[in-house]
Amino acid sequence: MWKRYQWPSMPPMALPDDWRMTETLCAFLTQTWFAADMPEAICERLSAIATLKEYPAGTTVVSEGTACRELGVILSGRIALRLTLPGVGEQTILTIDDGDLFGWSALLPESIATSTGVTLVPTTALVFESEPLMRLLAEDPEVASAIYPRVLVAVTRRLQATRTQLLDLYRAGHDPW
Amino acid sequence: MIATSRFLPRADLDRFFTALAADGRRVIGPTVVDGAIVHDELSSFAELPNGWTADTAPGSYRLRATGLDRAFDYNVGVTSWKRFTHPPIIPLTSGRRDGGQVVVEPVETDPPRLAFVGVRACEIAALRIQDRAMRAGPLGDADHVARGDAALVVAVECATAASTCFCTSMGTGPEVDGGADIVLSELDEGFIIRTGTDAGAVVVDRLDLRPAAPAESERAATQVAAVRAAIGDPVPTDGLPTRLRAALDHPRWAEVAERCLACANCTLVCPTCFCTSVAVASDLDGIEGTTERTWDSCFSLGFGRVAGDANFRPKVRDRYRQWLTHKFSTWWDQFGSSGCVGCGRCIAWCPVGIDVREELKAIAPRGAPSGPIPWPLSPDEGRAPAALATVAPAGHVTATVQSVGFETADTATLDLSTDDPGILAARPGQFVMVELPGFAIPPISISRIRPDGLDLTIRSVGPATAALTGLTGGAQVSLRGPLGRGWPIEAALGRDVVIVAGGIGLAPLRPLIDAIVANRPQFGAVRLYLGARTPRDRLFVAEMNALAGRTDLEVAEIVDRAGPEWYGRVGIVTQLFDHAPWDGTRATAFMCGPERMMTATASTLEHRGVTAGNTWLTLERNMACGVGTCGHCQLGPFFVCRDGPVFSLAELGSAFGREGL
Amino acid sequence: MHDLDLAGGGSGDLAIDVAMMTRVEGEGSLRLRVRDGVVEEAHLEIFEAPRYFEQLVIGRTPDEVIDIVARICGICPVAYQMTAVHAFEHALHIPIDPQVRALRRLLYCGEWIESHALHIYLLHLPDFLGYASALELAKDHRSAVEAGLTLKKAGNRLVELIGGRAIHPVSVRVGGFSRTFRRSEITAIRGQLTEALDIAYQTVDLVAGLEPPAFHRDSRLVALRHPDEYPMNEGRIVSTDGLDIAATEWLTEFQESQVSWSHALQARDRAGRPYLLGPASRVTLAADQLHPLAASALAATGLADEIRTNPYRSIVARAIELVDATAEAIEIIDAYEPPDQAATPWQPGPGSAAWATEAPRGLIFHAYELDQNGLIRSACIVPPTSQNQAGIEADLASFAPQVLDLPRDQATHRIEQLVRSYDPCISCATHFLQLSVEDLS
Amino acid sequence: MTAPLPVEHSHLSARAGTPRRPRIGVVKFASCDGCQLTLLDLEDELLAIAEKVDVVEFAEATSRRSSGPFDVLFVEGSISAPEQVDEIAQLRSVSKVLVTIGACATAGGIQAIRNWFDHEEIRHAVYPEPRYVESLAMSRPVADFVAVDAELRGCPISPAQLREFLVALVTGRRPQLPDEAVCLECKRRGVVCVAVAGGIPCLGPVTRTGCGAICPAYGRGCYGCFGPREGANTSSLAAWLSDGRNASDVARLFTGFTAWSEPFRKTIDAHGGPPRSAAVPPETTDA
Repeated sequence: MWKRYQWPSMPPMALPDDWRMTETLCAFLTQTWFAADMPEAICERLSAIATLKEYPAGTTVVSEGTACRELGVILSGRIALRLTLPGVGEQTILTIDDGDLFGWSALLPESIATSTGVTLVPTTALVFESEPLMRLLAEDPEVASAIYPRVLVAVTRRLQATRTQLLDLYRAGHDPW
Repeated sequence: MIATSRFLPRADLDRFFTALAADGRRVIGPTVVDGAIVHDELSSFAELPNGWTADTAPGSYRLRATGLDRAFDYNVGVTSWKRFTHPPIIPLTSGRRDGGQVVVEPVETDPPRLAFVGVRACEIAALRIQDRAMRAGPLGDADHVARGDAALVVAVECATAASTCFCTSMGTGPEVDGGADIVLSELDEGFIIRTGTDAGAVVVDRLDLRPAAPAESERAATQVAAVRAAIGDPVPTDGLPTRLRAALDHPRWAEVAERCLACANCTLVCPTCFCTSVAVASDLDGIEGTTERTWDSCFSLGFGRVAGDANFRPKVRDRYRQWLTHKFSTWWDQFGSSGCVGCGRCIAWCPVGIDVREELKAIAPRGAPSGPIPWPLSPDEGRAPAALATVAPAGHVTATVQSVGFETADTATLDLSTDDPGILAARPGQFVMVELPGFAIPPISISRIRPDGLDLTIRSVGPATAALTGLTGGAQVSLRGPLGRGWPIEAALGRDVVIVAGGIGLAPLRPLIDAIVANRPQFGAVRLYLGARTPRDRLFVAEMNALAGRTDLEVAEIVDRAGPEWYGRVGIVTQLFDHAPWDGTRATAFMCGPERMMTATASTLEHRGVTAGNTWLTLERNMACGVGTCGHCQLGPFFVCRDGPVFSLAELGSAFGREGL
Repeated sequence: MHDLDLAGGGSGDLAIDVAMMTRVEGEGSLRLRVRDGVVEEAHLEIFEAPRYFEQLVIGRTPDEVIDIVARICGICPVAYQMTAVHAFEHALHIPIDPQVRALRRLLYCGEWIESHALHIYLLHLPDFLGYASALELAKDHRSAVEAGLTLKKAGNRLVELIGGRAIHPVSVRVGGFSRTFRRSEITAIRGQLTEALDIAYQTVDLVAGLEPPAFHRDSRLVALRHPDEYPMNEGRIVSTDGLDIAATEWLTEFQESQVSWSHALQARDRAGRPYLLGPASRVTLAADQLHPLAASALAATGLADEIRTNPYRSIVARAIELVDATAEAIEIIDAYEPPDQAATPWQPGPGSAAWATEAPRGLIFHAYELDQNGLIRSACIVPPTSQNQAGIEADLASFAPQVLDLPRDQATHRIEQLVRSYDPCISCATHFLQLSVEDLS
Repeated sequence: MTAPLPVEHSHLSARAGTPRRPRIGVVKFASCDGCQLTLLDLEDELLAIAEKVDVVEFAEATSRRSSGPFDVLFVEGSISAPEQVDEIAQLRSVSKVLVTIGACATAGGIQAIRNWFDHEEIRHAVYPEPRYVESLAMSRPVADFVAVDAELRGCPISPAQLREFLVALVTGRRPQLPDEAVCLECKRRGVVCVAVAGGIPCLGPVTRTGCGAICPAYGRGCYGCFGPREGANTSSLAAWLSDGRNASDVARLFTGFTAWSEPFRKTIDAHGGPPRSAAVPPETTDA
């Protein structure tokens, strides 16, 4: 299960023939930490409005400052979230892997992406259109109460990553010797 | 044993001095200098403070003529006896660095044969307490021990009580029972003299004195009993250590910090405070280099300073709390007794009259809560088996640099060769003090242990580390060590292993990784999580990639920030395993990195089910002596250099990550 | 920044501008203008920033003043402390223990030794031997410079012993000292001084053998004179032309004034005449009071008259005083017995204080008014250099014609050397001085 | 025990590393020359030091002159005249490491007492024709005008600290210049505390160490010539001293050679300002 870390490329997941069926998508989803302990029913209701997408390495899945219409859960692969910093140029501030969320801006009213997401390796993700997802979340409190905490985890990670970069933990300073 | 009491007529006191001299001793005793009673070398009875006493109060000390012809009607001298057993400044080493060749030699101490005359009950306790502290640790403080052993203690029972005395509360006096070679009780017409040891008897027998009359002994007893009554029991000592632990966040700490000058006088007059610093000096050519041990104090800002401009006790509140809790609480953990003997010097000699008795009453009064205890009562509890160094650390060993390899722009690995068995007995997680004569002496973690030497991976952040990383093959350095408690590898046998490293923190973990890889079958799943600032700042890249290539362990790395050229992970190190599927309850974790990174890692590991007792980390502190005698690296009850630098979270308890401790 | 610049000029003309005098204490510049052999301008400007000491001491206690006025000069702080403390003790009628008086003379000896050794070896000797500094001199004559440093060190150790530190000592208090000194403490330095005495002798030989430029002038020399000791802490103000007044009466004979184009107050006698202070003046006016060893050393040089008339010989007078101060210091140490108390108790109160002592570079005068609380109401501090100023410039004017035929750099060197021979302590100049031809008229 | 020097250590170690001797300059502003004299007072080391470094500017000691560049420039004196403002800026621009030496350069010096008073009044009091005197209304530390890399405190600086600084400079290590209280040196020396045992007001607890605790050793209170130490708790000391002493006497204690340093200045202001005479400022001092 646990992938030994070898970059830059990881094997794309092999898809079975029936991969379009809701229960199959649900099965994929529950393999990730995102839905690991998610009730079957909720998982199915989510999968019903989801579509499976495959991105070759180097695909821009979200674009900073543009409207973000899709929320994605990575099934396999890796996406770099990047900002263009004045003077520094393009910096990767966070990478996300299996089970991580991208495009959570899609759940916000203005839906403007706060960073650019680029796949570093061939990546497979379960993607939700924002309208049906918002509708489902509005109608189905069970799904909502299952989704939002997981979205918060994704947001928290972003904050933590930004914070550690601000603290610049490993920097060298004067020593007393 | 206390032999029969004899009587020494006042007129014969000079004979007593002569007898001490005949024993080959210089007499150190009380005398009046610059308006105070100080301890100095005496040549005759006449130099004693005959007819003088001192009135003490918070922030005040005044000599007063008593009109009586008595020599010891005062309580304690200005300077404690530590001036003679633990001198303010002593030479430690002299070194030479000529070309690449380095030799460092300790300065041998030849302790003077002294007789301390006029030692009070509280001061006997102080001598014992400081002696215990200076004998502790892998090496102890040889100079201190030698000086203490060479001294003859002539005690005097107090006949008066100063307003600042509280020996009764600390259980150290006023009666003298044991710990003295000779005990005097002063009466108007002379002295009741008892011997406590054979060394004392040798001197007293020379005097050929008549036994003391029962009435005389009786008067002496009454005299000291009156002193006990006069002092009373001013400090609530029962249960004080645990009450203080519960009061670490008491608002009074901030209040007293408003008044406290952090001038260090209390610690310098304290008869048990032993903290010192190492001062480095060198000649203009940078060839001759010497080090000295000088009195220092936890009240100075510099005392808590460590790498990265960090300071463990930036606020006066932190420093006062460190002093008080150490004296009355953590001293018990370290040395099995209180660090205070109730002599009252810190009260009288505080320039703004802060009274430790009042602070104790305000911070930890009787009946105040005594729990929860923020750290284990004894550092021995929960200590990993066989975690302590088995071979005594080597003194100054000259090692030769075989090669220097730069890991990053500012970090280099020195490949040192030595055949010193002590050094080669190093265990993963231990460190060595690395000296280039003339430069400050940094503690450096061992980053590889080889049959013929050590690797030291050093980051150049200051002159000393810059000089070390600037060395080339053939150059020499002087090593002291191996020091500290290493990684308790045995504790992980048969278990999964999780290793989390941040930046330079990978260096002390590398020998652990070596050991585990060498004994791979004896461990369960082994996982390495490596964090670095940027891709360029990763250490031992080739080695780690090789490990990543192995099928029997898992390696994941992540960096804080990266450009588009980096295809690896970016984020914080915990991200590598916060959703990993492994079961923490079967794992033993080892981590090292910046304190913030370790606190984050600790909580993630906890969530993954790794218990505090199975989570091991190594702490950075300002380690100056390396053997637990200088006091710099204290953290709660621990000396990081001696009890650590490796600790389990269980051992550290709430001391871990607490600000200002 | 302050590089030497030489303006052009024909024969009989000379224009010298030294933007910054070197090897003097403090900052000053030199300006000389000669046209057709006539000196138009001989002008030594001191551009040390003013520090207003006479105002800084207002409202302070006498003991505070002793600490403050020391900071007027880092080279001769003892001179300021001694002048002030005696002024206050005189005004408040405070008797001084003879041993305290002896200790103070010992302290002053230390400063003389340190200051004279500094000037002879580090500042002035390079002039005579043609080096830019003692550091360069040391490359060729290391032992000589080391000897000078040993001598200087002895003086510093003496000031340290009694004052706590070599610069701005701390122990001088009204009534005595801040502490007593055990005899053993004082005698501990004797060996160092006997070594210094030998060097002092050699110094006399060394500097007496130096070839000075020929220069003869008959200036008015002023110094203190004491009936039974070489002038230091007390005496009457006397001069080569018969002046003889109490030290407290300085203001009746001399005065400070300011001219419209000047930054400065300068001192002259009330007739407007310049005068000169310092070793040459003291040796001339108190030769009979020199320590026998110094007196014989002086006699051996046979230069007593030249010292009076040729400023380039002042270095010899300075060396003679090195012998005197060192020999006296040893005698004081041998005779020392600790006083009963460190200082005579005293009560603050109103009064008028005035006193003069002999700083290494010459007579220094202080006057203070004490208010009803015993605090300073007003102060007048006249350092030696501001008194020497007019005299130095007069010497410049009369010496200038002699250098007209020299190459300009040599001429400049000679002129600078002349100024240095007075060991001007410009930092002392709480007052600026500036001179121009008009001012002389 | 040792304060990290505000100098990037690389500057110093670079000095040691470079084959050529570091170019040293010594300049002064408003001061008494005592601190630069301290360099000449290192009698035992002076010639050896001169071989290790290249003294290119030191007007008091040599006629060789230079206007830079300097590897290390020692600056004595406070900035107290108009032209000095430009001069220090110019010097900074040609100096790699600028080190202020002494109370004048680091704190404004004793002459900074004038900062509390009316400049014109003081000029008139000393000079009959003050309009010809060039000075600023305030005497201020060098750090108020340019960046300072390191400072040696004291009035005057300590020869031992100067020696330590120079040795560290040429050997490329960090100078050990403790920022702790004078009390530590005092107690190490075994001096009986003049404040506690003698009731003598002493600034030792709030003053930076380095002098060797000279004043207490000579039976008097520390007068703070090394200036405030790290975290000097002057308000607590002043409160303790005020007990049985009126405010102006407390201000008097702090109005010394580092009076203008912030902690001391605030204490002086909190206690009624510097001492003045009961009488109005005197008339001019010329006869």
